[in-house]
Amino acid sequence: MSNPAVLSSTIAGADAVRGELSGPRGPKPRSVLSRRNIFLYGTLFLVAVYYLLPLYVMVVTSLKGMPEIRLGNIFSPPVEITFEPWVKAWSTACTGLNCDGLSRGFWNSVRITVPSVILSIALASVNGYALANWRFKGADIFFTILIVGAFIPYQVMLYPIVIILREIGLYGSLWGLVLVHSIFGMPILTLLFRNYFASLPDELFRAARVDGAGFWGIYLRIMVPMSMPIFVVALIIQITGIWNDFLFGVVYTRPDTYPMTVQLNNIVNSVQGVKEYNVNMAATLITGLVPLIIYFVSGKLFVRGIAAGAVKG
Amino acid sequence: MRFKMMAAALAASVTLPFAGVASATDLEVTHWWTSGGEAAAVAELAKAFDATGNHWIDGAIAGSGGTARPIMISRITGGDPMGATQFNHGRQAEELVQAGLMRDLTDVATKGKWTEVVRPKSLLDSCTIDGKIYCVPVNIHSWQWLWLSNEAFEKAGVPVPKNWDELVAAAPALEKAGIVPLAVGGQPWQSSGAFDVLMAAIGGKDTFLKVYEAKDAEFAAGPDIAKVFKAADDARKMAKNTNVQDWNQATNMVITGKAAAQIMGDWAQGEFQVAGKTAGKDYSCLPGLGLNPMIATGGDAFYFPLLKDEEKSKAQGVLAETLLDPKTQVAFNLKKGSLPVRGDVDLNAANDCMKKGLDILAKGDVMPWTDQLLSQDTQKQKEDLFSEFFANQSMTPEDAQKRFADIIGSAD
Amino acid sequence: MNVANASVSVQDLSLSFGSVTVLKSLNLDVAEGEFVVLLGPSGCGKSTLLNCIAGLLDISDGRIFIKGKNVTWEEPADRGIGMVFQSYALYPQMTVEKNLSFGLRVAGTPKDEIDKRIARAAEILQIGPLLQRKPAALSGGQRQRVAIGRALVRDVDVFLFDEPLSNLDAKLRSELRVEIKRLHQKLANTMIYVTHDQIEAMTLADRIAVMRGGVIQQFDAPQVIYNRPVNRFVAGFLGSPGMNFLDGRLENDGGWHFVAGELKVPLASYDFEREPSPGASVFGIRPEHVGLNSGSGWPFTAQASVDVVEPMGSDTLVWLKLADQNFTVRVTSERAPQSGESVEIGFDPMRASLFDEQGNRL
Amino acid sequence: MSVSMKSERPSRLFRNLNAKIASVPMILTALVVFVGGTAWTVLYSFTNSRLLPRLNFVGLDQYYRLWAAPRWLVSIENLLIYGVLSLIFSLVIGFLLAAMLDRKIRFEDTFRTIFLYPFALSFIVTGLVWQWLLNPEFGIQGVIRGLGWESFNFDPLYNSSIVIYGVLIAALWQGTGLVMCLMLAGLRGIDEDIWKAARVDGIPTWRTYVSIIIPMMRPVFITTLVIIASGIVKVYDLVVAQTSGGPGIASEVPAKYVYDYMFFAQNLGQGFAASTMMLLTVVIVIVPWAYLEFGRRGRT
Repeated sequence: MSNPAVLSSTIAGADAVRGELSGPRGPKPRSVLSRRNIFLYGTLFLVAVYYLLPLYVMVVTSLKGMPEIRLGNIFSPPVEITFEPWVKAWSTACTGLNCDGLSRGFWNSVRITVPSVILSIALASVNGYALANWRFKGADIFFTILIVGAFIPYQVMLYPIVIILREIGLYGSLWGLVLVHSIFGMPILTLLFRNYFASLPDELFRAARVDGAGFWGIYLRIMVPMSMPIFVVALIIQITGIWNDFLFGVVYTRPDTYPMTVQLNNIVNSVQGVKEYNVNMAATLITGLVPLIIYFVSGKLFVRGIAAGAVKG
Repeated sequence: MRFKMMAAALAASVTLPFAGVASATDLEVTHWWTSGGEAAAVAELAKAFDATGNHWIDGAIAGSGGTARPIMISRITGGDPMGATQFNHGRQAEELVQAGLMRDLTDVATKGKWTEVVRPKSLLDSCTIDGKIYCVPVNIHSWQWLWLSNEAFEKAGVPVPKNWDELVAAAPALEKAGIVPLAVGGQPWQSSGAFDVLMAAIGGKDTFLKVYEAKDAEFAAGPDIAKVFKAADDARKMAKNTNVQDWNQATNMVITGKAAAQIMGDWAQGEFQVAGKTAGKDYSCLPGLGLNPMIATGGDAFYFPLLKDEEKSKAQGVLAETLLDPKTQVAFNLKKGSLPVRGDVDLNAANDCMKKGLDILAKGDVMPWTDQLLSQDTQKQKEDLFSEFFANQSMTPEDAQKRFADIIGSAD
Repeated sequence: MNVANASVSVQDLSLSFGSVTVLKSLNLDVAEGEFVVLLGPSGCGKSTLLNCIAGLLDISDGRIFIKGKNVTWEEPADRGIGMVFQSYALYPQMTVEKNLSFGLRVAGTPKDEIDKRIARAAEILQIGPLLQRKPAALSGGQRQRVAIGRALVRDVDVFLFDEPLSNLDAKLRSELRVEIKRLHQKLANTMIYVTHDQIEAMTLADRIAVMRGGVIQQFDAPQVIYNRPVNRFVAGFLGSPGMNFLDGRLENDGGWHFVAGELKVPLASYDFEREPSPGASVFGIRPEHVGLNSGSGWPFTAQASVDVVEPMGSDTLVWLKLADQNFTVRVTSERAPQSGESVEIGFDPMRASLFDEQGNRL
Repeated sequence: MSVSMKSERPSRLFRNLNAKIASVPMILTALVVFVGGTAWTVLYSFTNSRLLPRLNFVGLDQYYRLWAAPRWLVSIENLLIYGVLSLIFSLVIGFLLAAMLDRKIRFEDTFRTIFLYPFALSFIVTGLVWQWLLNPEFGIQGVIRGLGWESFNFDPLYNSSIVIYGVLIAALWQGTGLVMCLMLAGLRGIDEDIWKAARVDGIPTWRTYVSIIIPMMRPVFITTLVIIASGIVKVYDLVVAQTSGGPGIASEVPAKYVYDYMFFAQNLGQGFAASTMMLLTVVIVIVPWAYLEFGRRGRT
């Protein structure tokens, strides 16, 4: 016997989402220039400054020459804009003998991120679906283990994973790294997918079973098409997480497949005389560009997706 | 316009990685030499190896041995070893050898008569386990140097000190001139190393060995070592405004005259060279802090994991030979600022400081260093202690000495 | 009834989740072409039973036969059933046509056959013009029609309805109710229909199974259930306003009487189910079976005072105090008394229901 | 019975077979990686393994040493301070920001994007940027001193007693955006009628939030808590990038202790002992809760 409040929004996943995001729900603010509004916007503005400051400093610094950095303060805009640091960070900064900057790592990062994101989301969404809709005995125990697993520091697992990868012969290969990313992405993603699928009306699932669709049929033809919001969330989280990963990238691959973050670390940490802050900042920005763009473009979808059920326990 | 150029540069560099593929045997060599002087020195090794018709694939991992070592060890134990890898010779790779993961180089060593050419002999001893040779020492690095900025002392109006005590005496004048008397970077190994240098310089070789070789905890708690802690206390007071992390940033403070002195190994010399400074004119160096000139025979070595591939194994042999080749030795060590491991090479090109080192070496005033004497575990505990001691002015030398003695007592 | 000629037969079905037993050793036989309604308050297990029949819940014990075939462990799709859900459960990303054809496509039915069946269903349900729309663009009534259509195209023997009308407003509900009845007459399929709405149950059912606490209380034709409820629960659950219950005693002084305070109802005409015995008992009579100030003609009359009067349009409910207990009477509006008035009520004890202390019919 | 029993109750094992097959990766991950890896770690924490794991048991020696190590104690203390404060601040700030954004304001998208973007950046990047901003010479302190306020003092990264707060500032910058997002999603999921009812009842806004809205958002808080808390226990990259644990050992954290002793000190046994202590804490705190939260539910 389902709760009518839930049922009323069952017409369509998309519909439900639209319903929930029809707009802010808080109390209505008073007139435009009320004291309250000034306080509200003032606070938001100040907080926004705090959040933007580091980005501003990064951008500004990356466009300055070294002499200017040494003299001026970090907040002043560049007197003379130069793209030299960007070019250097991308194509000529050295680590050891390799002086091809971040460019080499960029494509490695792409090659690592794409399959890792696909595999981890595929696994986690199926897990979440099985947990939400096809509960079998013991499933909860595994899920609990998984959630506890989310709290295990990666460093603790480095060594056992080396052994596991060695035993299955994937150590040092791209697929080994993809597997590691999928394993460590599993807890949180499974939680998100499970919560989302559980928030979908159970009757749809039952209707599909009466219609004769099996485990995979329901997943592929009913659940996945209804779950775009949560897939977007998972996509954003995974792309960001995997793109930004350093530890696994450096431990489980070899130098010719090192991701961009390893190169970033090399550039930033291999100090040649003076720290070239402008190059460091440019390198940092270039490395962060992919996830940053994703966030700036899809921030709205992200909130929408989370609102659509990911957080409903 | 600028944008267009940048775009072109970006496009060009994107395509590069897929372009060149070498035909000769590729050997991947991992190391953590990424600073300016270090990278230049590695380039010499790579050049020499490439000249043999093989190809050196550089696997530099920045961030000092601490970041790089776990990766190297994981790869060797994970079954995906590189062709060769840098370790500090000594006890770091001991277990890998015992586990049968490393290649026995005895045949190459016999052919190249290493036992005859490598000097001092203790270097090769560190590479020898159960009578077999497992590594190639490439240089001698000694920690016991005090680097001084002539410009800083000039500015403060005091003469360039001749030893540690004079530096301590000059500290107030330096501070008045806005100069940090002693630069000690925030990385834990720097403070720990500086302390060892102070012990060797103030206490002398026997004291040093009694603590680190005999691991005499009682002695470590005694008055001889208290003197060393007193000196370390001076050092941390002088260093308290350093505010940098990396050793070469600290060195850079000396190069630019922001700091007057630094206790650092001879690799710092590479930084002075890259910066275009001349020994004797722009900077001075005092081996053994001017108190007790000795050379510690620490240093770097290359280890070769056991590989299945015939071709690669052969290339490993070639690399091992190349590393000890007199020409390579000279070229590498000049850039690195370290001393060559063979006595039969011509080092006319060496600068003042290097020559001082060579003289001491020739006299046989050598001693082992902590890398050979202590396990990494003990080293790390020491690093924790001294990084805390240097950062936390409220920790008394007495407390620190007590903890130090405990560490020595449980050391292995 | 024999399993072989029953359309749906449930035998000794039990279902428990952990320590909670939801259905207890339940039996139900539905004849071919019969319209059976499972009726009960929420939590009584009626939807659970339906889901067990559909194969959507794994039962703990017992067996289920459909068309004489043991389907206890068959997949839902292989049981020859179609199901209509309360929330319609239309696949939001598919058009109406795709929704209708999904099951057939899964089963690999040939294209022209699918088209034929959809055309037929669309005609029956008059949803032809909606075929290319998405569910979000349909009204509630249209959605429910599509949901029925989805069961229809499967060409099955048994239709299962899980509270299909509860999400609709009152007007649409009565419209669709008639439509479902018409559909049943036309198709003559077996239909099992879950609802908590007694009007739906009364109007649609050939037989009603009244459930409570996972147990079927009574399974019979609507009129029987209405007029001869087997226990006080069934009696009270059906009818609006509910049956009047008077607490009192059963006494035998030269014939059985029901005594409550000054009230003494002779039970000579009452058709006892079993041999009565004296003691505490409950006397039940439906408000519409009681006359008010209608003069003589009633086998039994009594005086009562009017408490509250509720006009309901076509008729009026009069709340009385009878023997110090609440008592309602339904009368036509023009005969409604004023509150405070003293009135005479009359009824025929033959139409009453007597229950023992445990609430079972006497 | 006129009809023979055709279908017997199938074996439990094959019920939901597809779901079980599909869950194999999850089961393997849970058992082999998490349970197996953990068991392995615990086992070797009783050995004196150095560079390579060896089964040479030494009892509780590694644990005695661990709890005698000043650095471990500092790490624990730091994690406590950092954990409690970052939990409180990210929840409070995240919720306040979300509540502000939920008040039908203009430019909501812009503000939200601004608050969320740091989450796209790695901890390494976060650490580097804030290391720079907090650098006393040319960071915030330097700039303010340059403006004439010579005595202005703000150098958290170079002051042992407050360095952990410097780390906290950076962590909050990076992480509150996500919390805000989750909270905002939760607020949007609350029925508008609740607000109407509260307004009709004359309940002040803050009171509505505290007494009605926040209790209703329990599931959101739980998801958020899992995400934040799992991040806190794991904090490592940020410290490494920002302070390297310094000055001295003032900003060390347990995860870094584990890493350093396993790989720098080549004392796996000690690293494993520290890991085990961390795991134990996690298990004690999380398991009962997780089981209640995720395990016992279901079957509606």
